[in-house]
Amino acid sequence: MTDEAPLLDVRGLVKHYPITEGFWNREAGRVRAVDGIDLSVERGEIVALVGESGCGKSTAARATLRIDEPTAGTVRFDGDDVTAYDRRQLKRFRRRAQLVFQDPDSSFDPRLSIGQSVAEPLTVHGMADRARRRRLVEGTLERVGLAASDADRYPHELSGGEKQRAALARALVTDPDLLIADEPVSALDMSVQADVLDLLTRLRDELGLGVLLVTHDLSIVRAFCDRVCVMYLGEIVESGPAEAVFDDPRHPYTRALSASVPVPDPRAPRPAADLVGDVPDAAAPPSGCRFHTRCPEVIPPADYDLEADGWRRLLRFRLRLSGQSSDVDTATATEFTDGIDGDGGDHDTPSATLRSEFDLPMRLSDDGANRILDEALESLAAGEREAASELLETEFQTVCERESPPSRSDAPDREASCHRLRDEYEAKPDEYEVH
Amino acid sequence: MNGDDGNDSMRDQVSGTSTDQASDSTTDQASDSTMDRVRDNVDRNGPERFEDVDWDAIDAEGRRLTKTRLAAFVACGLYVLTLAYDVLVAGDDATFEISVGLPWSTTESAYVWDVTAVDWLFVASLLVVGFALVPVARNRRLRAYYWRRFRRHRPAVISAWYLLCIFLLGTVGTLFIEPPSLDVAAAYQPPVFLSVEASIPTECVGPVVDGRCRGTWEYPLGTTGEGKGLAALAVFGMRVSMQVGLIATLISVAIATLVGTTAAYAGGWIDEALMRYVDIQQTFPTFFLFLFLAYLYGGSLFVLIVIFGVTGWGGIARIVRSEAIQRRQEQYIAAARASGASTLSVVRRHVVPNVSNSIVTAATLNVPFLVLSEAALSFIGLGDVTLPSWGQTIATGRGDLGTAWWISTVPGLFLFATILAFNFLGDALRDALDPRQEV
Amino acid sequence: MPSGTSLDDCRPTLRGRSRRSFLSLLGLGGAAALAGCSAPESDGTVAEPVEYVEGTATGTRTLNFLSVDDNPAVNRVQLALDGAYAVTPEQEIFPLWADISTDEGRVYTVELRDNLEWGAEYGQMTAEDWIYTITEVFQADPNWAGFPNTGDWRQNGEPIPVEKTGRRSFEIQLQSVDPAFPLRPVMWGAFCMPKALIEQYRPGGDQAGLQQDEEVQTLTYAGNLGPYRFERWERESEFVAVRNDEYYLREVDGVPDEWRDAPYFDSYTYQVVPEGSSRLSALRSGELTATDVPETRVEQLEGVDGIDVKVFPQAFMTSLIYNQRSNGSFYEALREPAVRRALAHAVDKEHIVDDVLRGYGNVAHTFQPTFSQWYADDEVTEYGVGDTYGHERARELLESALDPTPYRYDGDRVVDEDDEQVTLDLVFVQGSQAVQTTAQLVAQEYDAVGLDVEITGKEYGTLVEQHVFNSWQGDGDPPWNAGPYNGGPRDGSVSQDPWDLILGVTFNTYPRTPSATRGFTIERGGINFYGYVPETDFGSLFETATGTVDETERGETLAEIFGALSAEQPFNFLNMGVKIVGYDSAVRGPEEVFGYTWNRNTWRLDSA
Amino acid sequence: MGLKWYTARRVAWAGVVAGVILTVTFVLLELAPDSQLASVQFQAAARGGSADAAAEAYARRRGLDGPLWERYVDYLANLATGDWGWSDTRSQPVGEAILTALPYSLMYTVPAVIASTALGISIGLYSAFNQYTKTDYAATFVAFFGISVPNFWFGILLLLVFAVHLGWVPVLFDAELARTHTFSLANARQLALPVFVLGTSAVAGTMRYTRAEALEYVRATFVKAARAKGVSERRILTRHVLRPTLVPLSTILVGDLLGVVLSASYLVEVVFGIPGLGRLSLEAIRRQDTALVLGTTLVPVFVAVVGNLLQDLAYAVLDPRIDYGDR
Repeated sequence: MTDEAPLLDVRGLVKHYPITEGFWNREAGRVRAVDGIDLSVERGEIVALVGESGCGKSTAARATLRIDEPTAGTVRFDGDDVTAYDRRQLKRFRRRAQLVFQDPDSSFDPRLSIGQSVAEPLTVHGMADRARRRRLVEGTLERVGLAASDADRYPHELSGGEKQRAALARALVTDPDLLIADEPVSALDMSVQADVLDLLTRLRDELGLGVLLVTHDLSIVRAFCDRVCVMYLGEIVESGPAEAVFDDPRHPYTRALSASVPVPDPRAPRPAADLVGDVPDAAAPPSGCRFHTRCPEVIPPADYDLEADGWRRLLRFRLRLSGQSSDVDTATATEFTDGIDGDGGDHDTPSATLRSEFDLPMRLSDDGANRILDEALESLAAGEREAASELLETEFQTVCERESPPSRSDAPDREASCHRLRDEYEAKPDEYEVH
Repeated sequence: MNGDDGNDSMRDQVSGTSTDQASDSTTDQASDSTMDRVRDNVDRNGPERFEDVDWDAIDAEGRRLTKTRLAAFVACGLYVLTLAYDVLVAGDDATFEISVGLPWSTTESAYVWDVTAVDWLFVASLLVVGFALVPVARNRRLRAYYWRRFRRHRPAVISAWYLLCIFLLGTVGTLFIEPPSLDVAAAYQPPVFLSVEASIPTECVGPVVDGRCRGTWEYPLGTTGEGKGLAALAVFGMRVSMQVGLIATLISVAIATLVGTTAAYAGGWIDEALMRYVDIQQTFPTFFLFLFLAYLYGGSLFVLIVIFGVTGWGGIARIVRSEAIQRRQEQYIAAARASGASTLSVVRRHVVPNVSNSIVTAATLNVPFLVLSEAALSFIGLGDVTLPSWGQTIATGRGDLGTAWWISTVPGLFLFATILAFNFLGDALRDALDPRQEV
Repeated sequence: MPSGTSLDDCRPTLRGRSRRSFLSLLGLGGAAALAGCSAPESDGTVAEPVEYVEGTATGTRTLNFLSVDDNPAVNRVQLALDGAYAVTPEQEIFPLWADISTDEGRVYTVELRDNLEWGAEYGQMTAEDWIYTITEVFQADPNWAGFPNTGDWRQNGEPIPVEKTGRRSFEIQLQSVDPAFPLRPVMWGAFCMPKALIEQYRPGGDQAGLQQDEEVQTLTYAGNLGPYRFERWERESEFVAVRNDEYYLREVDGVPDEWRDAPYFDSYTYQVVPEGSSRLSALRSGELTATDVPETRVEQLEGVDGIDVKVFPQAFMTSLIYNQRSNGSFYEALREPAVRRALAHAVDKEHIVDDVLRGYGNVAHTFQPTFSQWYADDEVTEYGVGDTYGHERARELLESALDPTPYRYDGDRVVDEDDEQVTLDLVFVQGSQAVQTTAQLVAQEYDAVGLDVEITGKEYGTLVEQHVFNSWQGDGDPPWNAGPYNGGPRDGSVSQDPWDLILGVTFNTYPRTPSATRGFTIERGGINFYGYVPETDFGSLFETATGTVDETERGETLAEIFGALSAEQPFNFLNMGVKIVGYDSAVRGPEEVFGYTWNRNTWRLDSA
Repeated sequence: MGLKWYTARRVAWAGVVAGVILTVTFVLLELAPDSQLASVQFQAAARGGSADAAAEAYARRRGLDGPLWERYVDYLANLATGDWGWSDTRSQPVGEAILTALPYSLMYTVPAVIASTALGISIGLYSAFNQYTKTDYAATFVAFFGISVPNFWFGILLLLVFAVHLGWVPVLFDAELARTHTFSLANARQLALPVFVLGTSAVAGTMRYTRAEALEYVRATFVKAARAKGVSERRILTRHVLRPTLVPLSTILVGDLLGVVLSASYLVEVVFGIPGLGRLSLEAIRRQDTALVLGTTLVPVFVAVVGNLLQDLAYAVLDPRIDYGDR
């Protein structure tokens, strides 16, 4: 790390999309796709932005380049504030910061030859000399591993890998300092992926490019990236050097993600802590820590002594009941009543029936908690869903839901935001050692 | 430079094989060797590498004209100048004449061309079409690709040749052919090789054999009830048909493209407003509107063309809009924008060319509709009766079908063939240009 | 159901060609039409209805003659209502409902027959009905019923007094002597409505109510007043009237025999066929009994079996009208009679009649057809025929005639002060092929004398609005104003758009009441849209002609007028039109004379 | 968004469209020069009367004697109460005029649409299955014949041949017969030519869409799979190609076809003398009968609205996702 300003420095970047209704486009809500993220990219560095699909990482990439205007926040490029650029400055910025897209099949205009497409940025930036453009394009194509003659070919005549190389060529041809690659290889075969990423690394070395690699694939992050930012639902939950983050993840989400990375050894036991459900709707993100609805390590209420697994199931039920859960789709009123009407089999109380129906433990480790759950289940059985929901909500509260976790940095370059990192909530190892 | 030689030979080889199975033939299995080549190229001190480009110099240089653009500017400039001359200098003259020098003709070097408002529009249309075709014309491989696909439709190929003939005869031919003139004494002459009862023509120009008047080469296709030669009328009708069809369609296409892409790109209330307007325009029965406006403003060719052009774009605009919205999602649009291209240039370079297959098809099918509409209006008696259009000739000769059948039938056949040809052409273009129909 | 062979026996008397009844045989409910047919009577006569079907291009808009008196309406109403009296081709009064008489030519007495009965219980037609219709409708102020010809019943703005002189007689008291009054389309052919019927709407001026009245729309009040009874009226399709068995003329003495048994058709139908070629086809196939034929189509019908083409002289004149108002591009010249005469030499009238009209028309030289009793051969100067036609001669005459004007000859071309060739705008009325061809022919002829002509076709209404209407453009109020067609002196009142020549606006020449042409010929005439200022004092000549009962004096004065007109050439008189009708050749009755429809009720089918 | 709400919105929008079109028409009519008025005035002046008085009487009779705005509001107010006005050129209420004309139009358009649809779909499918063969071109030619030949010329020619020379059908359309014996052989005979002319001109549209849609399915993988499984060609045609093709086709049937039929009917009705809607509106425009023009303008607007709704319903009914598997 040097003392000079980083190549790209993003602070508090926010991108909200309004949801509009009716003819007059009244704003009915906002999708908080990116909700205040910080990240930076140095020259000659590959930084990964990882997260599940739908977490806002592509939006973050596009907002960074002002392809979509960010709602708030600053983006500094080479020390200049990009968000304050006027048209002319922005255009010059476009030349120096390029974007590579995910889908090689649709990233080329089918009616233009590869050469024309690659030359387009040159034309856009005012290079009027046709022959010169041609020379540059051919040179660039060769440097990304294509033949100069490929300039005359059409996208449909190229394979996916070739197209992605051509896409790189298009991004490189204006000699940018920053490259943002949005899932550049996820549509390619494994073997081709490596080639393309190798090429990217090589070019980074050679040209001193700063690269922001947006991906959901942790395996490539580890192999090719210097630093990593983990994103969840519009926020960055952890960041740090790639090696460090994966060797010692601080955030439960990162842990869950890295656990899902396929291990080359097929005999290795597959971790069971797969993330449950989908990413919640960004239009109504969960309160407090946004991950709490899916977190395997969600902090139990202090008043009860709940065993980790039982608590997670209880919380999931509670969220379903109040319609907040991410797998809420099926949690309709009818389902709840169906659970009661349904033939309970060997369970003789409504509570027991419901417990088996909703994957609740037959008995919670804390008696007080158990009683409250019974009470709630009974009112649910009586059809008073609201009351049941309210009861559970007041009784079983967790800090993860109440408070947004502060960002903690315990090593230089490493940051994570999780309540578990606060001393008072530090987890006992058995709490998240799931079966 | 040795690299260039290698590239040339490779280009031949690639273009030889890269037709249908290109995507299969070039796979990534050769990645090792390509990586080596990368290293070579990177190490090699090539001619100019992208990192050597002095962008500040290019920025400082400002915008320069490309050759095509320069040509377009020159053409437009010339057009505007001549138009200005016509309006300002020769404006008082009812007939404005241009002398067209003919290099190959030594005796009589000046031809008179009476340039009407419609002619001006026509020239403008041809210019626009010409420049729209530049990208295709310049691109040999793309051209060949489309031609290969188009060629499979045999009748369409014949249609295209036929239409080309009609077009040339109608535009260039009419400059050298005398306009059909009135000669009531020579009315109702039958076409050559045919004969008709001698009582039908006013006076038989050809020989009368067995009480039947024979057609002559003087009027190869016969004459009308006014004694106008049908051959000349047919040729002049070509011009009118081409003018109505092409100009009006071009106006429609231009407006439709503008409105369609604007609606697709602007979205929101602009989209809503434009499309609702199209709704209204589409619901207003077109033919009815023509009737109306023709009544109001008279049925002159110019008015007719403008009415057709300005009211007939709704359907095409809808197609353009829906296609443009689809294209908007494509990543090459995002890529172009990310590389700094303005919305206008993205629309011009990527959106419009990529919806052009729909536009071209719709336009090709719009032409026959317009040509027929012109004929229909003539039939109802709303056209310009002095116009030598096929529709007018058919309409005025319809009462003679029982005796002098050729008057309506000759232009009728031309009309029929032309519309048929446009229909075949439109369908073939749809097949050829539609990327979904890869075979 | 009859077999195929018996169908032949059933063929209608209309020479077996009427497919209408043949069709009804095939209809599921065609049994009624079949009744008299499936069992032919033993004596061999077939009781097939005799139908007269006339093909027309447009239907009528109404049957309310109080508001509309155009041809389609009058033709249909006339089937059920005879009208006051008819005028024979010999210009004699033929009394129908009434006779008209006068002593000295100022007061006219109308005497109604005694057996005229309204239908729908309105009782007998009396003078009361007439007086009421005349004073409360024709002369009403305001014109509540929308009567189109209010001028007919007024003189100098004052209503013409009418007075009841008996139960069935009344007097019309003109301000001055007018020997031609019975021939004017005032009482001639006039219809009447029952007083009780009009009274329902008169007080409130309820024009809409009158228009929508069921009895007016179905002519139920017609009673025995016409040869036919209203049967049905399918708008824009057909109007059918059937024989009226109570027709009043049957019981009247002193009427020619053929009128007493009239009519000879069981039904009279107006069939609307908008497409001209379909009308001719239907005539050929026998589905129509009669229809108009354009000049250019006569040949194809001549020689067709079963069709007779008849040509009737008409008084409508086609002329080439010169714009002498100041918005023409050649008006200074066209104001010179010598120029107009020279131009008349340039157009071959015979060529137009022979080749454009295919011989169906007559060359015109003045504002009167040659068949008119007021046409005097020796007074009329002829141009554009024989020796008086020729481009050389026209050019010579034009060259000298142009002397006092800003125009002159430059070589072959007529040029203006700027040495630019003169281009004349010829505007013609679209719709008739003959007019269009004539326009092109005129352009060719003018071209031969060095005048460039540009021709434009326009719809009649558009042409009138843009070129015929003129209004005062000068400063202040116009010195005088003679209506929308003549907004004032020709230097100040001009039309909206400039023009030089108009073709296709035809003028009625009124051969029976020729003084009606006054409005065309004097400077302040109501129709003088072309800005003609005569050299002859036509105004006082017309006064003399109308004011005298002396036939000789009238004749001489009118001859002088028409002679002077032919010499002055206010416009180039081209030709008198004719009406050409194609008939089923079985039709007997129509004579090829002017006013031939007067005895339509006595026409018959030969075989009937 | 429920279907009801959707329908309501569509109908409301149609109301707006109708309003705009009526207003535009009203103004256009006002601007157009009036031939009748010109001729009435001319006649009056020629007879020595007052042209102005004639114009006044004319305006009064036609109900044109108020300010434009007043007449417009009156018209709309009457329309709101279901009164479409009085057609002055037919001496008939406008509603009655339309109801009289409508059956005549339906008499030939309905058979023509049915026939052309059936023929168009058949030719389209045939052509799609035999793309780029001689028979494909022949079939296409047949389909394009009708659209390429000028309707009116074709009509007149057919009349000459079949009515005048051969005498198989009558030249004139007998409205009385059509009204009283609609379903008779005689009526069928007099309608044969109009149906033929109109039908042939509408075939091309259907055929073109069918062909384009079918071509997509002909090459679709599920068709190839079905063929590989040995499904008979006939079954492939009906189940795998025709059925999905019908979905988008239903949209053009109501839209484009109605457009073709509406505009073609002007000419067909003029040539064959059928007193239907086309001639009604043509005559209305010609004679500048304001109320009738407005009334007849509302008809296609209504047709378009209903057509669009039907089209949506057709989509719902024929939705391919419901079922087109090979059962």
